Amino acid sequence: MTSNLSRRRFIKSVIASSAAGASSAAWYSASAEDRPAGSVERLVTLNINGRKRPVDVMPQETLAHTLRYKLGLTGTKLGCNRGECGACTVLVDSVTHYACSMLTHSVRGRAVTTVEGLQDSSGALHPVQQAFIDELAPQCGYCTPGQVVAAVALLRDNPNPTREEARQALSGNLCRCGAYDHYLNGVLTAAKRMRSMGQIA
Amino acid sequence: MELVTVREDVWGREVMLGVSWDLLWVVLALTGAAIILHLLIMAFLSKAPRPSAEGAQLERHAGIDRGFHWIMAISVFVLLFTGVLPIVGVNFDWLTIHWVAGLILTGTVVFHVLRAIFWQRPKDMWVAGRDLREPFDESQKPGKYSLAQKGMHNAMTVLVLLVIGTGIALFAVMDTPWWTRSNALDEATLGWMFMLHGASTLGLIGLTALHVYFAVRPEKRFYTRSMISGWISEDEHKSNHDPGRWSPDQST
Amino acid sequence: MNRMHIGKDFIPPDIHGKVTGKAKYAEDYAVDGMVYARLYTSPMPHARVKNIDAEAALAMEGVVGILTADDVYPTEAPAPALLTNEPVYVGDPILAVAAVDEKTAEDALKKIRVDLEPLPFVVDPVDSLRPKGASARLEGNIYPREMREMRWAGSDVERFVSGQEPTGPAPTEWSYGDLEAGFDNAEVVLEESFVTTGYAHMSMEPRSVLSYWQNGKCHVYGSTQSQSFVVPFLARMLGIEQKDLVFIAEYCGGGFGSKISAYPVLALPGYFSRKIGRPVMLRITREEEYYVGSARVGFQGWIKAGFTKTGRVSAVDLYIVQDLGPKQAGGDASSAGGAVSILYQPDAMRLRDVPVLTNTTPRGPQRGPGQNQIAAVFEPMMDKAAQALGLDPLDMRRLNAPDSSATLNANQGPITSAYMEEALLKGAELFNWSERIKRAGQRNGSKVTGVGVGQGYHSAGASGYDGLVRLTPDGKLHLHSGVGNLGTYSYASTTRAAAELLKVNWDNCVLHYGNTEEHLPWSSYQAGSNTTFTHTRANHVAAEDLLNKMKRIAAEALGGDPGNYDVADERVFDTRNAARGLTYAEVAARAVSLGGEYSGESYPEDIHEVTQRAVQGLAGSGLIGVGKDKLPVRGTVPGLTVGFAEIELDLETGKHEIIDFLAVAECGTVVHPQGLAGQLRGGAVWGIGMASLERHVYDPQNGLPASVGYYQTKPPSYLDVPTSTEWTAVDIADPDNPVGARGVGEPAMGSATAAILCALSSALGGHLFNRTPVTPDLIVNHVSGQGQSFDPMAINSF
Amino acid sequence: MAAHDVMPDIELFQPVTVEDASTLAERLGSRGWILAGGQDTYGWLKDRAKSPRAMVDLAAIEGISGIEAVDGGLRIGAMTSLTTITRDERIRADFSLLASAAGKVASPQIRNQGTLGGNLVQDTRCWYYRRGLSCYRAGGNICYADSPEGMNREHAIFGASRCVAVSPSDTGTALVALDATMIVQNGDAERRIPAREFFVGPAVNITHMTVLRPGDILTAVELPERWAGADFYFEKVADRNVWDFALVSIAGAFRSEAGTIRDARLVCGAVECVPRRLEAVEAAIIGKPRNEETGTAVAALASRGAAPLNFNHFKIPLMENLVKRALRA
Repeated sequence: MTSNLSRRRFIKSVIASSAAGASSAAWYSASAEDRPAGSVERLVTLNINGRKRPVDVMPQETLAHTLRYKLGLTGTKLGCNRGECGACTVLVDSVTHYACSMLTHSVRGRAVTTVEGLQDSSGALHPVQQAFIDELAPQCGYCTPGQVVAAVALLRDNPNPTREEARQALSGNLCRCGAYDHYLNGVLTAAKRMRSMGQIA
Repeated sequence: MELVTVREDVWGREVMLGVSWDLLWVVLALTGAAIILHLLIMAFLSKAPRPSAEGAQLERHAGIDRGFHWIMAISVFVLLFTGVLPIVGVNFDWLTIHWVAGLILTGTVVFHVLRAIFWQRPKDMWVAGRDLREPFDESQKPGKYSLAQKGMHNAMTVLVLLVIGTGIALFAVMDTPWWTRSNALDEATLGWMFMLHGASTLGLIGLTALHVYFAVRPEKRFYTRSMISGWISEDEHKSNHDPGRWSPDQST
Repeated sequence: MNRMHIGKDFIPPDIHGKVTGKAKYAEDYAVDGMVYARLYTSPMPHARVKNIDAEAALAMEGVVGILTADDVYPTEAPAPALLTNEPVYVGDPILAVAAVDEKTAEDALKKIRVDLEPLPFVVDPVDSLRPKGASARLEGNIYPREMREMRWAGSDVERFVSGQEPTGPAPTEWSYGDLEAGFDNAEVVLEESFVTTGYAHMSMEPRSVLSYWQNGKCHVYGSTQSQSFVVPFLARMLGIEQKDLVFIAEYCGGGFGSKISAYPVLALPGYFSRKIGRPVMLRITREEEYYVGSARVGFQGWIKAGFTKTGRVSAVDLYIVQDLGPKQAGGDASSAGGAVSILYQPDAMRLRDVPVLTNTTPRGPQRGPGQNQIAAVFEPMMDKAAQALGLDPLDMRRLNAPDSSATLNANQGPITSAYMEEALLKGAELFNWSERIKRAGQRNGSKVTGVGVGQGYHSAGASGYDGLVRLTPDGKLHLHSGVGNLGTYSYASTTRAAAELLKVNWDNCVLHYGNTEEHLPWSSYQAGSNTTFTHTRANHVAAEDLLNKMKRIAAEALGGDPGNYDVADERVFDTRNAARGLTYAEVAARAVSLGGEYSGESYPEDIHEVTQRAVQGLAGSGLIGVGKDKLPVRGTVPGLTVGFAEIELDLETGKHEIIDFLAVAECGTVVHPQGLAGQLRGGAVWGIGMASLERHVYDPQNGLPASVGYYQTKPPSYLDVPTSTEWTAVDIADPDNPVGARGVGEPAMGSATAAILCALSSALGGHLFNRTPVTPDLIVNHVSGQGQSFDPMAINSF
Repeated sequence: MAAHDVMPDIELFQPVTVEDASTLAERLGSRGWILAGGQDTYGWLKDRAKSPRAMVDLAAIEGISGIEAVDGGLRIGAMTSLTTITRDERIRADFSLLASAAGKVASPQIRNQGTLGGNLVQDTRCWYYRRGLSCYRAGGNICYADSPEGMNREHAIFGASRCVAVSPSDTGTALVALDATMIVQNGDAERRIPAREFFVGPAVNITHMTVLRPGDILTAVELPERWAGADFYFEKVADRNVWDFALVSIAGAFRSEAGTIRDARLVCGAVECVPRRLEAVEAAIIGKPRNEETGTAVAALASRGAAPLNFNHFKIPLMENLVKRALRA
């Protein structure tokens, strides 16, 4: 599109919006029929844990909000809602992100994996989850989903991490109980098991 | 449109932040309108023959006063520009220039006040009853200063003293070579200081514009000359002043 | 002894939900018609609410109602209020508003006008003690168990802030022995002034709460360390009978002392829900968790300690000004005194304590409240004394180490048992102390090696609580645990004492916990490291009751004397003829038909009303074993730990790296190795936080907190702790616990704090900062020879 | 007052061309907010400390992320994630200084989401300002940090003018040392701004940390060949090793010949509102070997003219030490 065209459409939308009053939603409906360049639709279909999930998403909505309160995926925890703890860590296209600090509208067309999406079809635990149980990694457990997701991401990138590499990879996940050692033990145990499983397969 | 801007203080209470700078445009518009109006009126009025600048030169302003006037004029302009340009979005390192110019202005004003009180005749600027007749009575001629000049001077005096006073108070919240900033002024007082500082600034902008306008008007230009070279001609004196109230000496 | 469960790892039933995300914490619940509450918190450190204008907010679409102090139970200063008309710190909740969604609720808050009149405030206890100092509350500025006004003379304040022996009056004091004689016998006498900043708990799960009313019962989904212990207090807060409270706290995302019992906001949705007739969810934000989530009590103090030629601690004179925040708190000082009295066994000791209120975050117990602050102060002094006496820091500690004959506190009371020297020796060997200590002070470029050992103590056990177990006709052993699930897994591990006695396979055990409707017995609070000792006892007692009942049932059914019967392989059998016996399933079935005490129709009177209700709820469902723990206990139950640390301190950046850390537990028999390891390592992480990271900063000019989020409070991350932390345990049984166990959760932190501070000190040639946290700027200032920027005794500035 | 936490009503635009983004931003003026990775955005909005009406998300725009070679140097799209920068082979090979700096930002997840542009234009971390107080930087007429008892441990020791906030950007420090050029587009017009002029202090503009104005979009950063493959040093000293901002950071670039320094850049972060170039030190080390002696000799020049506040005079020895280390390494 040429920027002139879009600019003209934009001017219209501003008129529409100011006419539509303060509420953002109102601005939306008002500008819906002739929206400015790049303004977003609210009804979107997300790819969550391999499933298509249609959902009505406000423009300002964070992914954590959508997951927890609209899709009922409460495994993604809100520890700080400021990107300072990692309890809301999810995978977006296999990369770790703080779901509290990204907009749901920015994951349209991308694959989102939450802790609920890690068990296989039979419901068997992911090796990381099993290893965390065997190492008694969680204490209070509130940071655990984030730790699990971060560990899974690491092992996809690097199936044979050193303890130091694991420590760096998980460093965006706070654990107030201080179970760091146990999580790292879990990561290394899981890595070993996954490698041996890989060899068998 | 608000006259002052308000914000929340450290505890979330509403306090005055200062004058609303939207008023800047109002002031500029009003001043402009006044000047245009005056231009039109003068254009329609029949022009009186202009007095000649020839002949004996009578002293109107002593050198020292002219010096004072121009130093003050420069510092006021510097202060206005350094103070207002950042507000309208022209960003530069303005604060030091601003307060240094402020100190110069303060110094000159203090000097002028002392000189006016002890070595000059303050009542030259006093608006007496009969001065008020000037606009309506052709025959009523002023002494050294016309009613308009007195008005301009006295209004300037009030505003300059106000802007200087608040400016000096605001030194408290600034780092200078002599002291570091303190929070001596609570946020409400600070708001008042900034409001008065800003309001007097707006007034000065208007008055200065008018002052400059009149200074360049053809029939008043000889006053401007007198502020540069000090003298007016006998003819100019005769046609604009009442010799009974003001009879200057020959300038040397 | 060959045991089935004690000393062995197991898979706690709640852990699966934790790794899969299925675990439901309070805020993960949602019910029909639920509305969302948000808090309006005080912008001022101390103020009086003159007027609240909520008209505009209530008129908004989607706003359901507001709750103010007038709607909730009244409180008397300094008890923590639910909502208040006299906010006493920035962030103190004044009112709550409920709406159909959180955004609307927050929009509504913006429209509420709260007219506040500022009142005098103070953020540093010493400033409150000054002749013209402000009081944190209208009722006074100190709280020696009651609110009072107290000021010092100007000269007292000056002496105190200059670090000299305090002359200001102290409202509380205890002592034992001849202090003067103690100092006279001393070869070395040290005097130090110190500051330990009290910082926020900041548990990972903010204390969100959901409440609704159904059939006259109030349902509360909350986050608490304890389960049964909360019930009476929460019921009282809500003004209802205990039987009308359904309390669900299946998971608790961390507490560390800040969620021991019922805290005010736990009752807020209950009140709000009753007022507006809708279920109310109160999601607490991270910043709000900082405000209402409690913090450690801060210490400003002075200490004088005498050491004999041989290195014995002969006398300790301890003076502590406590920063209590604005509300009820303050056991820390006497706990600190207690810790000194047991860890170093001084011949004479005195504790003076000035508990001062400040307009900062409310304080409460935090992992080793008192004991851990003083560990950070006294342990580095031990090294300083050792240096003066030419002794090895470890030997210095061995000389003073408490054994089972140790005494503590003013009354010099006895303890159950202690093996601190064994702990020191075991750790020293594993850590290779004698070699490492030689490296202390070694320079490598800009880095210096530091080596330190630290000790920790906390009383770790109580008694007199109830146990409840049940055998059902399907042969399952049901273990009812009133213990809260705070992340230590003690709710489960302590029930294994019952499974152990009854010789039941873990697979045949069913755990009930985390919900009053699971029929849970009365329990101690899950704090003070006491659960392991206390509830292995209670479970043992209940199991014994069940065992005896089984024998009686068997004897009745099969003849003979109950004394002839024993149990094995989930069978009760005649020891004279093993073939004659009943399976547990059969016994349970018989119990049901027998009724009476067997199936819980009747029960002992001395069990707590909470347990009585639980038994009533279970009556007729199987063979009930229930009882109150009346086993003997000869004294205080000590939980002891030692920490060993080697660090590398960079003198140019002030940063240090912990090369190795070893934690040693002296907590009797190890009940749950993995769980113990978790506590020791977690304690080490907390110790690192206290020693060098966690901050608590207030601006004295306006009472605003600078550290309200994680990136400001700075809890340790993966990269701030050692890559791996070692641990071991002495594992000598305590005589007063049926399985030989004592608790240990809290001291594990104090010993780590101490070890790291001692290591820092050793790296700096024995320099003591006498302050926590020791942040890089302190070290850089010290090394560069320029003074520190803060006033020596200032608190809440780090 | 409330501890706000949920995203308030705000419009979202996800344009696909820089021109559209620029037009939108210009139209919106102060009501608009340019959204890159958002890691400095959502806190402001959730706290309601800043209340723009609309976000212009740059994520969907093609051509402003990714790394390409340009005459001896590199051109890095402003929307390139910090993780990409830390891992890119070309950057690691020729401009490892930037890779190191980017690798020290916040936490892995934030580096995955956060962008170079966002890290450069992020706002300061002065806690008073972040609290939403109407201080100078927020358009008021007071500074709470630089007050008799202000808690200003993290604040400036140089270049304070009423406001004493410091630059929080780790990559900004590195880019000034690399003489990078910021490419800024406004509508169809493009401006090339030297990194050093990109950042502005309070004396010149007390409410903005960069020269960007409504309608400006930072589209790319160019690293000139000049420093490609030079000797680099980066160090960030912070309380915590994750999720923390520098107490002081240093970025050094050195060209040596026959054992002596021919050309050098030394830039300190977190000591001033802008990345502070240590020109006196740079000048003093030309022609000297890069070693301990040189470092010790020139360190004091680094802090000349420093004006510490109540709680931050530790920054003086700290930055001197970092200069020594940069020259020692």
